Amino acid sequence: MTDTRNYTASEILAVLSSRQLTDGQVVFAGVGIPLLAATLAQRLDCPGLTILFEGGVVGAFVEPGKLPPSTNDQRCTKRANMVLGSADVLLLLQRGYVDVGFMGGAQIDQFGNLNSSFIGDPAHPKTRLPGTGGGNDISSLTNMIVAMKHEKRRFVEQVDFITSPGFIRGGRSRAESGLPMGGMFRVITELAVFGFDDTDRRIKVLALNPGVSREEVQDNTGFDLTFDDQLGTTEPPTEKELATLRVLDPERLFIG
Amino acid sequence: MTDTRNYTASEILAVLSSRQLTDGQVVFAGVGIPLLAATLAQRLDCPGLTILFEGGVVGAFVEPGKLPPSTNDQRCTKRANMVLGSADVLLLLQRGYVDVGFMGGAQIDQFGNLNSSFIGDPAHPKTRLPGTGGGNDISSLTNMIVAMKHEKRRFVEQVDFITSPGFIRGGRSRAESGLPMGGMFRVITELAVFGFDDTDRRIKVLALNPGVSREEVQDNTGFDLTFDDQLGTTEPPTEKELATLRVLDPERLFIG
Amino acid sequence: MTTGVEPYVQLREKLSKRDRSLREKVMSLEEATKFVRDGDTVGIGGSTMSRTPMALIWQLIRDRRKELSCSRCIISTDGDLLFGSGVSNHIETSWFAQGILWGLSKVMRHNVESGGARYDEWSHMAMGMRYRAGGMGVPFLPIRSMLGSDVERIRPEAKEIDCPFTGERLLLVPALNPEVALIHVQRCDAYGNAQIDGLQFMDIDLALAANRVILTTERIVSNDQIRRAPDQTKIPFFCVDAVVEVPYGSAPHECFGVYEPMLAHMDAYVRQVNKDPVGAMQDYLEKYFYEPASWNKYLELIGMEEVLEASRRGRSIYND
Amino acid sequence: MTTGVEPYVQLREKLSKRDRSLREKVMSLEEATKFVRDGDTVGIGGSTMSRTPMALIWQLIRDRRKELSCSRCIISTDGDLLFGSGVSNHIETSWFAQGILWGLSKVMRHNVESGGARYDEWSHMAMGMRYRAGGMGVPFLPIRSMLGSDVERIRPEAKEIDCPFTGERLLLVPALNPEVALIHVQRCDAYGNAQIDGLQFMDIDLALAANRVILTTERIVSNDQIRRAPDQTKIPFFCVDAVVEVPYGSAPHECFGVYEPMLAHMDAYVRQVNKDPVGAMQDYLEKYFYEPASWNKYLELIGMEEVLEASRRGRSIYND
Repeated sequence: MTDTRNYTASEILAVLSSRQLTDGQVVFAGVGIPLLAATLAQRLDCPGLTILFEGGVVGAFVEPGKLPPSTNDQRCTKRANMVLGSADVLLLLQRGYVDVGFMGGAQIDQFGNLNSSFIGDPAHPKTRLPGTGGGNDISSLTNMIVAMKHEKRRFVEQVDFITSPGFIRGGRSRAESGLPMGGMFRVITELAVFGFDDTDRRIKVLALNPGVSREEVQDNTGFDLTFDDQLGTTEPPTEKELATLRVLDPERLFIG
Repeated sequence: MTDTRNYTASEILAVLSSRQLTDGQVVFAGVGIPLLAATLAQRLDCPGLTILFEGGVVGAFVEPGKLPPSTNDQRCTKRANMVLGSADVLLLLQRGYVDVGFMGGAQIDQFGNLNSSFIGDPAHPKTRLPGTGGGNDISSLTNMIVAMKHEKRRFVEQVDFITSPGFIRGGRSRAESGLPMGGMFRVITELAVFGFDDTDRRIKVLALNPGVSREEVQDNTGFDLTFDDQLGTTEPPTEKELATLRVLDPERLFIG
Repeated sequence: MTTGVEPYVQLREKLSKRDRSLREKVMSLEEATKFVRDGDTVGIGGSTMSRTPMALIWQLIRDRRKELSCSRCIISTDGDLLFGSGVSNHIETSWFAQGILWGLSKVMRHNVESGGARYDEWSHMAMGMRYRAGGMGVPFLPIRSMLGSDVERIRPEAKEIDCPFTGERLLLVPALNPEVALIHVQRCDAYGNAQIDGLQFMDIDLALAANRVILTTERIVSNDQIRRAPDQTKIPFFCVDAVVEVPYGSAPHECFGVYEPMLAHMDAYVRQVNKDPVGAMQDYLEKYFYEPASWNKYLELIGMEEVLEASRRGRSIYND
Repeated sequence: MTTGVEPYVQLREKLSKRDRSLREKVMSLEEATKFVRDGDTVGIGGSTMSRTPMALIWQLIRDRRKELSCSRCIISTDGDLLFGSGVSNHIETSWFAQGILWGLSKVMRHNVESGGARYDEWSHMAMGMRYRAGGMGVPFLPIRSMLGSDVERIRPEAKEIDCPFTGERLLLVPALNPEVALIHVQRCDAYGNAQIDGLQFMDIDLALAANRVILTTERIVSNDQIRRAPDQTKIPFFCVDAVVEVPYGSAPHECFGVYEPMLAHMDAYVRQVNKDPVGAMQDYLEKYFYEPASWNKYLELIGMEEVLEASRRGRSIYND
């Protein structure tokens, strides 16, 4: 495959995210790209992937062309293994049945904290965003993969408001806040794949996406980035990945 | 009806207990006489009586001749309005949906405390009894009717062990123990009907059963009894009450 | 406004006064919403665009109720309509938007950013545990999320403790016992014994927690039918105060197994109110809420074509 | 023995190591009981004489497991057999007897009064909240019973607090996370997705709370059948480690909708062991537990007549 990109930003986001999942895992997926990416993984290399949705769905099997407009819609339940209360599906995370939480993000900072609540001062916000939903619970209780658009205003040094905790103020501050388990594992954007330093817990670039330079990532980020010593390049989406993805979302609701 | 008693001790126990219930009430009934008496009331004057069982049954309708051997058996559920988890049916009491708890008793004291756990010192018991079941929960959370055999060893000044709390040590001690709601309402035996003083919370005889003297009640009681100023006499079981009761328990499992 | 945790004795007092007897309670929408008073705390069943008790909200808006303090696990169009109509000035929830297809709610933004209304944010699980505590008759439940986040920081109503068993940090979330709950179900009997198919969201806890419950239902079935499968009953009759049969009672949202969301109507609605969250919202309310003579007339405005298409999709969940 | 509340990190560690993938796990009784180790805490599903996982207990007794610390909401014949066989020396429950038809358990009395075994008593709701806390991943839940009673006094494992919201007295009961749960259901698939008809008792909380779960089932159905009605699944496959198909797996107790208790066998059993809770119990175990070559041979000893009569009564719940 050459550098001639035959995919959209959302498509590479979905494909790269799906590759982060492993067969046999239990993954809690948010609506949009996470749902699509988890379903893509299930159709390709992870037939035994168990997908949970916030509405109260365990072991979902989303039908091609019938993507749900939210994870609280009946479409999420078709051919699922179990349907239960929506608080109860979140309690499964608290008990520890879930390996990976997988969500989108509106704004993220250097410690992987996510903001989906306020732009500006929460007391007099410039913009009141939708809020946490289950995001706070998921990111408090398990290992997280976040798939999001890469823009300077979305990648900031410190979020205006920690809706879903990453590593809080870095170091051991997450555990000291009462969150001994989980934390940010990967952030996937259309430009790069990110991990977090084991000690100071700051974000770092693990791999650049095909045709993307260090400068391009840095230019689209609101703080100074660290690049991993073994900085890699991600494999571009394969024809099979793209074809499967497009069958799942024929109306291009989420893949743009 | 004359004094020629045409009923057993268990029969008058069941009949008098059933009369304590009011149409429209929600009653939580234990197995044996309580279940039978609640069902009798439902068949006679209280068609709108809602009966709950510990196994997780709401709005039961026990079939004649098919009395369940415990309140955790499937027979309790036939034609019920709802079946739910057994902790959840007890939580209905805690939330306050239940008007009356209705149980049998092995041993009772002057403050209406019930013992179904130990005879003798709990550390080295002479007899290890079955224990509380839901008894402690029911008597902690609602107004209680207790139906039991009247014997001196069962009516004691102070129980060896408070399994199901009545008024604890009398006065305000129940509320001060963290139980602000409910308490003993009536105790029914084959000899008499008992209530509790509003202030000191000691048991007192409200009415004697037909043909029973004060002395007979006192002789069968392990402490000095108080008799109500307006001491009455209970109406004997009617033919209709007895006939209906005997249809419910044709094998005389519980009516002796 | 939030009233804090209700003392146990007061909560029990309210419940003891409620008529919990087995009795028929079928009535009209107009009669049912009389159970809601100005200023009440109101819990809303369903989630996002699913089993929203839309007919009850429609009626409350027509009744021009005031200062309702509402809560829901996740709120969408119903939150817009409650704020936009002036019926509510306070909503407690975990997420407030139209859903990913339509983005932010401009109506919510306008009302909250202008200071005209409050949106108090809790995590989704915290909302669930608050209703559950309310339904259990306890003042709080412990959780392990929200800790360390700003969601916790702006909610002093929740309290951190060190666990007396393990020493671990925990958050205690306060019980939520709404004065009234509004819940839409697929079927119930005349007494209020309700069966819910598919996603139940937080409706069972909400029904047990509330001091009064109004049910709307796609259809009223016999008590005999309920009694033939009592393990399918999800809400017991004695926590229900009113039953209203309202086919398509969640329109334009979905009702599991009966209809999916009415997407064309939702599209048009969002386009309209996002242009002008005050004036265009008033026009929308005028046309769809205040003017129709009945709920069926409202459905007529949504249109036969759309209702039938949504039904076709809704029923298809059982085509297997 | 009771281990107290397990620290959260340790509980999560155990679960993270468990294979929770979608995989077939059908095996024999002999293989399934290998998931139980000497000294384990064991949670027992069902209640009293209903959906008792009797085949698993039968196999554990044949395996001559030792020092199991067992818990159940209400225990009956199974408790006798666990104490009488020496498999268990400690039971946590709310009630321990044969049921009202047969009175006190002389086997329990002998073992407890002689000091050979411990019966730790909790209220029924407390047992439920302990499993529920365990299933929720929190160290305790608050309740409003047991307070002021001697049941509380002899259970220092529970802790009183003054509510930080209301000042009310509450009892915090510690989470119970058994190492293994034994649960019998009407049907499940090869992965362990289980459907339970009728009374569910505390089985759902127990399954979520336990660190391992062994299911026996009247029949194994296809995963397709489960997926056609996912809202009927009560236990999700990922908390199940072993699935064994054992028709009449609760005999001589009942299984909702399939069979009622086998009363003649129960009568004979109680008469026998009450005469001599040691020697006669050994004779009973010898004849019914150790000697039969298989579970089906055990059923043969109970007898075709009795099994069919119990089935007739059991199925009659649906004759309406």
